Amino acid sequence: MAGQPLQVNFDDRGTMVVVTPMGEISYSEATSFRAVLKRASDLNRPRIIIDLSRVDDMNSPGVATLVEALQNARRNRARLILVGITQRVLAIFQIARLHTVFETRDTLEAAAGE
Amino acid sequence: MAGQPLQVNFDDRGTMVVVTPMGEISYSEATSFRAVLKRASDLNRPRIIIDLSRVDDMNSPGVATLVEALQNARRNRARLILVGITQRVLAIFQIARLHTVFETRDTLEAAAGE
Amino acid sequence: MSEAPHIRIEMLSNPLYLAGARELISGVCRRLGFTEMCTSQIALAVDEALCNVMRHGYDKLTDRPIWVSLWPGPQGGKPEIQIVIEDEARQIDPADIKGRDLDDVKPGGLGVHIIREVMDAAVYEKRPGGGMKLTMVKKQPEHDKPGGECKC
Amino acid sequence: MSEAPHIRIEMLSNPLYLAGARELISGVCRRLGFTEMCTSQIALAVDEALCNVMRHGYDKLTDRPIWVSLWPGPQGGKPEIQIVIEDEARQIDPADIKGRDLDDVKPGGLGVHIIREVMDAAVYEKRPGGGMKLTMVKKQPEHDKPGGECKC
Ligand SMILES: Nc1ncnc2c1ncn2[C@@H]1O[C@H](COP(=O)(O)OP(=O)(O)O)[C@@H](O)[C@H]1O
Ligand SMILES: Nc1ncnc2c1ncn2[C@@H]1O[C@H](COP(=O)(O)OP(=O)(O)O)[C@@H](O)[C@H]1O
Repeated sequence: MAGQPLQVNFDDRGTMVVVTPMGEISYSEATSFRAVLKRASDLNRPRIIIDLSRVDDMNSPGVATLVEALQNARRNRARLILVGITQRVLAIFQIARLHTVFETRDTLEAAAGE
Repeated sequence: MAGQPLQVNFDDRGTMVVVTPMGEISYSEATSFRAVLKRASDLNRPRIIIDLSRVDDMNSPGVATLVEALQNARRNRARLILVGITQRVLAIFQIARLHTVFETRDTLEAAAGE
Repeated sequence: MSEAPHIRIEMLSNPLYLAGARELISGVCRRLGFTEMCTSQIALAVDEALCNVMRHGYDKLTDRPIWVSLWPGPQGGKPEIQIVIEDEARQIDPADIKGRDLDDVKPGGLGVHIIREVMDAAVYEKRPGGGMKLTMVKKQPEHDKPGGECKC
Repeated sequence: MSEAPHIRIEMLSNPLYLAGARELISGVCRRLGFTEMCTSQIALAVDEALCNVMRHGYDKLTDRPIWVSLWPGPQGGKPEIQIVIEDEARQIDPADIKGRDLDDVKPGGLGVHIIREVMDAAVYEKRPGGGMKLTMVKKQPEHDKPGGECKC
């Protein structure tokens, strides 16, 4: 639903942290979303899972926060996994040729297992 | 999906005719939808079922076509049944205080049975 | 709310653009914090008003101008919006713009009724320079749960 | 396409109105017959362009004007739209507006790339009276199934 403000769930499971944004991640939401991702990164968990299944829209400031999170994760030797990418968001990743850069899983279970 | 043009399926089953509009029924669609309803009425079937489950938006010109169809049905001693009204369309019926005027059923099966 | 509108649409009186205008209103209202039910009722009212300008004001001519201007209420409090629709169409006595008696079930005559029912205020005026002006105001009602029915 | 726009938004440079503008574009494009995928890519390009005006042109000031004007292509044929975005912001040499090399994965620098990738044409100019002007054109591609991916 376009125009809905962003909400972000944050779930620290000890060995991993699951971040679940809900709504759209565009210009006005990028700053607060970046802050949540920073908090997730600061926990130093070996695995950071970002569940995008409830993100219905994203634009380049949103994409940028994810790229930044990936770079932070690499620096900390953590694994960053994107889950449940919708068609709409996938299209943006494809245009930005980023769909091969991220590790992705279809479901949260798949990303949390292994 | 707002802005999608209207498509209407028309199914003459002998004892009844089922009309299934898909999309939105507003100003620009009302004329063609009225023509389809007229065709349905002209068949003189005892029962006319209008399946609204795939109508995602409607405004007063759309509502007017349904009221007109109801009046035609009454004149021809036919039964007109509305099926699968969405929350959104129901809200418009309620504002127009028309939700008690029409005979309604939840499903096509319920409307086609009896 | 007397300064310039925060967002304004200038459109031809062509039904082709009704969906776009309605969607802009919806997008803005959601972002202002209106519930989904309230948002779609505001969009419906605007749609009805634009249809009436096209059908009655401009007699279905599709190349005439219509302006839709939006002012959000003060941020932070309950969502609020003022919407003004202006045209250069035939002028009509505001007293003659009225919905029909709803107990008399017949096609048509619903648009004005919907506008008045949904909005907190809806005032028609003749514009000094020609054409009509409709000013509508809507506040998010107190007791309205997200996703619930809007006591509009 | 030199006559007045068929529909035009005049908005403040406030991110509050991005969703509304994007939804208007989507509503119009769908109504013109663009596929859903193409529609959302056009809306994305407009969104990116508006974000850039707000961030780079107006340095995040939220009370400056932006105009978005739409002209549909000739009706009947394949859907087509021309979109022009204008501002009164700081002028910049059009040659300096360029996306970054995509092989260099880093945050930012995607907006201009997305605009150029999605649209058939995207031309930046300085407006004679001050500010910038971006003219974009998009035609629905031939081999594009409804609901399918748009070869944008
Ligand atoms: N923008 C307008 N310009 C001129 N007349 C209008 C306008 N809006 C409404 N009216 C008048 O008010 C009447 C009631 O409108 P409405 O309730 O929408 O029902 P309907 O359009 O079906 O007649 C119209 O028939 C018309 O005479
Ligand atoms: N409307 C604009 N006004 C001024 N400069 C712009 C505008 N759009 C883009 N630019 C310039 O082009 C560069 C690339 O923009 P973009 O690809 O959107 O990436 P980013 O915004 O992340 O830098 C910007 O950094 C800016 O210098």
